[in-house]
Amino acid sequence: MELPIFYILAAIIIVSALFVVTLRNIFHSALMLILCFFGVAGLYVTLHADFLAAVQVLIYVGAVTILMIFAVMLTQQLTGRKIQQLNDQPLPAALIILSLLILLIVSITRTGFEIADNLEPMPTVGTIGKAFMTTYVLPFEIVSVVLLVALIGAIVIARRE
Amino acid sequence: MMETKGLRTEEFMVNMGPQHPSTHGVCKLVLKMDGELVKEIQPHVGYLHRSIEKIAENRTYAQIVPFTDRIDYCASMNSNHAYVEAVERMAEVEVPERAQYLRVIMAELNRIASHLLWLATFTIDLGAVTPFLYAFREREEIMDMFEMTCGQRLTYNYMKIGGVNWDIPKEFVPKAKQFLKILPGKVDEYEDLLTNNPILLYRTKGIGVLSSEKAIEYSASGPSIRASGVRWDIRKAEPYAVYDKFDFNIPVRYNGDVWDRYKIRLDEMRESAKIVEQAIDGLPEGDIAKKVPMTWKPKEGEVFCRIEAPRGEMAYHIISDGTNKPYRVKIRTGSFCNLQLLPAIATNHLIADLVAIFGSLDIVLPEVDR
Amino acid sequence: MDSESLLNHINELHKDIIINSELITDVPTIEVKPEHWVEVCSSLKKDVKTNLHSISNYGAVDYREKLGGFQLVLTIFSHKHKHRVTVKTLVPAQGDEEPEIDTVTTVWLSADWFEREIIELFGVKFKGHPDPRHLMLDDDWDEGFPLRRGWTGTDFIVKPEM
Amino acid sequence: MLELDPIFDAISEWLASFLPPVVVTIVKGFGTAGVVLGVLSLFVLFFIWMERKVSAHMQQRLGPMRTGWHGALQTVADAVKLIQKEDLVPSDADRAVYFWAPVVCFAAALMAYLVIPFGEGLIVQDLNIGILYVIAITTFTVVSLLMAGWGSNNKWALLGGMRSAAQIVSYEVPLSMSLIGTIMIAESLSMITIVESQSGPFWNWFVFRQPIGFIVYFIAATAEANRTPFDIPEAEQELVAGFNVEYSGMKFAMFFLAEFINMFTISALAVTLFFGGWMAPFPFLDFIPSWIWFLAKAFTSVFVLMWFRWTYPRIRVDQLMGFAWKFLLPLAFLNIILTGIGIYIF
Repeated sequence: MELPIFYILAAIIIVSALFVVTLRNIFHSALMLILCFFGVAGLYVTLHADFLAAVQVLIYVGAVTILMIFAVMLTQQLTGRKIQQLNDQPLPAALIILSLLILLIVSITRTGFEIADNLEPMPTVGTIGKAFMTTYVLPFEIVSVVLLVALIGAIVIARRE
Repeated sequence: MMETKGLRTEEFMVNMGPQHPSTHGVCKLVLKMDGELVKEIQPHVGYLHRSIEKIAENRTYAQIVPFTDRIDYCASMNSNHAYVEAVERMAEVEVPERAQYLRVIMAELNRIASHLLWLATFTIDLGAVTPFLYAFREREEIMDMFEMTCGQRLTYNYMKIGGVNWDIPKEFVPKAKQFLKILPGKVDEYEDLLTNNPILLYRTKGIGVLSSEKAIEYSASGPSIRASGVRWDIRKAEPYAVYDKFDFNIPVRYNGDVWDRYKIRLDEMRESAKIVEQAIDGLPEGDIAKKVPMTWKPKEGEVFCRIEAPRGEMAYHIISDGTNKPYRVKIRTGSFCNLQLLPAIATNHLIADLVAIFGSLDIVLPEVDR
Repeated sequence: MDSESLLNHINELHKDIIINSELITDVPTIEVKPEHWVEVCSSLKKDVKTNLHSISNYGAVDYREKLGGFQLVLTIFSHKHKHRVTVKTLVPAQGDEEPEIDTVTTVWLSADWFEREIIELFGVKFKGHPDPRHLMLDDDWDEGFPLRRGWTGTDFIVKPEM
Repeated sequence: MLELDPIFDAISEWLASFLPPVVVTIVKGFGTAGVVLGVLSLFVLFFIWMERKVSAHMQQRLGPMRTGWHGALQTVADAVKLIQKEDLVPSDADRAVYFWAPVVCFAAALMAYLVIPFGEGLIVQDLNIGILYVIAITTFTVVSLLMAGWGSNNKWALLGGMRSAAQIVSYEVPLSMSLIGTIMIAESLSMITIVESQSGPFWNWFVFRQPIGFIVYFIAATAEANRTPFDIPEAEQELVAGFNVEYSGMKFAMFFLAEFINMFTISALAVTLFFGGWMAPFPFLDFIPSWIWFLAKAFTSVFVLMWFRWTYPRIRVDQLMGFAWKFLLPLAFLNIILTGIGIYIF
């Protein structure tokens, strides 16, 4: 049962990701990005990472992409204009992508994935919460501060006058 | 500083109207918007222009009265009154006292009805639907009284040169008294619902401020100027009909914002009710009209006569060349000037405020276009 | 100040300019030449005793046959003194001519729409008007000036072709 | 007794007796979805009629009276009309986006019902992240409104779409924060666990332990569902009809349906999280089936929402934002702190 679902989700993710980069209307691209994120959330569900799936939808769909759409709608240069996909430096870009691809393939093939059989799905919320408040409390707080700084910075830049 | 010019939000033009729920008739406001902020307003009127001034040049004096009904359909009695008053003043026709009293009763009832209609549409503009029907409930009573008297509910053709067309039926006085008894309570009810409602206060206090200097400069009139601290009511300043016989106050407020314009109309309803009450109590017996021949010709001359209509000063400038048709009729209406000042007080407000301000000015488009 | 003394005061103020002055239904009415139009208006607004700062009515009358022009009738009033004055001027015009006169929008802001209405309905132009577009009529209206005497209207009814 | 849970169990057992398990799963999935959809459609039909009647009686008139008993069939007649109506697409619309917007809106509204318990055991799937799931899935509503605003290629629609997106994204924050107090007391995100931790007489309901949380939740949820006084995305006096100005026929009906389903969703959530879900107020009233208790509470809450709508004027868009960020959010944080202190003490 899980395998066909995985293939369906993978197909959704790959196709929508392709559309994100190939569609010429940036609003459509943003919508496809939402679909892509939703597919990723589906993958999390099949991996029993329910909390992560919900947060994926909440943060990426509910906040990040909405903000991107907002920016698209409000910005003068982007509305109604067709976006050009090719710029004048395709060769360096291709090289960088190729090296990244090789790196990924190598690291994936060299990692020995352990497959746990018949693991009962466990609620992950409590575990994550405890980890945040005990083992990873310092990184957690630092990230919070960084985000706060980013927020204030955005407001300062966006304010006119 | 960072170069933020490239990230500026886009200003765009929006046509608010001609068919838009909040333009109260057919008016187009061309808005230049920056997001929700209105940067520029250009009113476009004329969609209801019927050229009543031109039509009047081809009708006899008596035939013009029904057209005046259609100038301000929310206050037809007052439009009638302004016209017949002007013609009578020009031709020096003596009107029987009973007719004068009846005119005042009808005009003031119509003022209450008009303010009720305004209250209804204004609350809808603010998104509250229920007070709309509450106000209509009371307006219905007035409409019934008018129907009882002249058989019409909107365009009455009640007044004629030299008097009024019909006497009131005998059921009128008890019904009117009953109505006047309940009206203050009903106005209190609207105040309970709205006046101190925090959302209404948020939406109206300090919004669309019309300073008294600006109001005078733009020739505003009616409740709009009285809300800006100018005590100006033609009923008191230049009494016509029999208004000098009644005891009433002119409510004045001093901030000139939407809330003041709202409050002043509620106060005016109470004052108008007082006038009607006094007029009914003092209603003299006698003729209701002076006989004026059908092919009546006033002598050559001109007149400029103005009255206080619910939406401000309504004036007729009539020139007679001695024939039975007027040479020229110029109609001045309150909405015409009040709409003109909308851009001055509503720019740099949010679009929601624009709707509230437009509503608070109480503009009736046929009155602007004529 | 009653109407009569007000009229006398205005007459005194503009002794040489006023052509004609009378009381019409108790309103002081003066007539001036078109070249003194704006001058008289602005002095009536500024003078402390008259202080006429609001427009009550502003219209035109087609007197081409009788007097040879369009008469502008401007009724102004004062909230302070509670009195009003009518000022008239005759803009000479014959036939289909579109005469021109200085605008009073420089004196009263609210004259704007009144003048726009006169422009489109009578064909009297105002020199220096800030926004002389059509107010009531279509922007591309070219069928004459409806409020002129003798304007018969256009044939709006399109008859079906037989 | 009239509990419905055993009926569904019996049906699935009967299915399992002759079908392979994979097919049973699929059939059960579609079957439940169909049942939920049907029940919700019935509710919406009732709500629309109820809204008309409530508004009419608040405004001292009768409302629909002719079609059926007291106009009960009026909504059915309207639905038939909407289905028959021509489906207009504006000539310059972004067709794909225009088409998918109502679908996404409706789907998002429906998906929340995966975790809402209609009664004891009457839940489609008890996820252990129940509340988080509802909050996450309803964000798709924002996407759909933005799509509608953009796809219509109408300035009023675009303004409405942007307003609604800004509003819903802002109110999502106090909404989520207001629920944390409840979660802290119940120590679970699962709907069933939350309801069960409120068992007993009615003073065990969370509304008495979380009054601030409930108030913040209810206000924020009203804003999330675009109801007056927070209905600025479709403020007909300002934006004509906002994002759905160009929609007609079935597409409009889907937006309309979604709006009423969302109204029921927030009511159902309020009942589940703060009013003891399917629990009876006193244990001796347990003989009345749990789903009747749930529906009674939820319908009361829907009535309160309607009462709001027909009483208040509309708030202005910037005041709305200020209210969310400057008033509701600090209040929600205060609630979290107070709850923490409370848990520490008791």
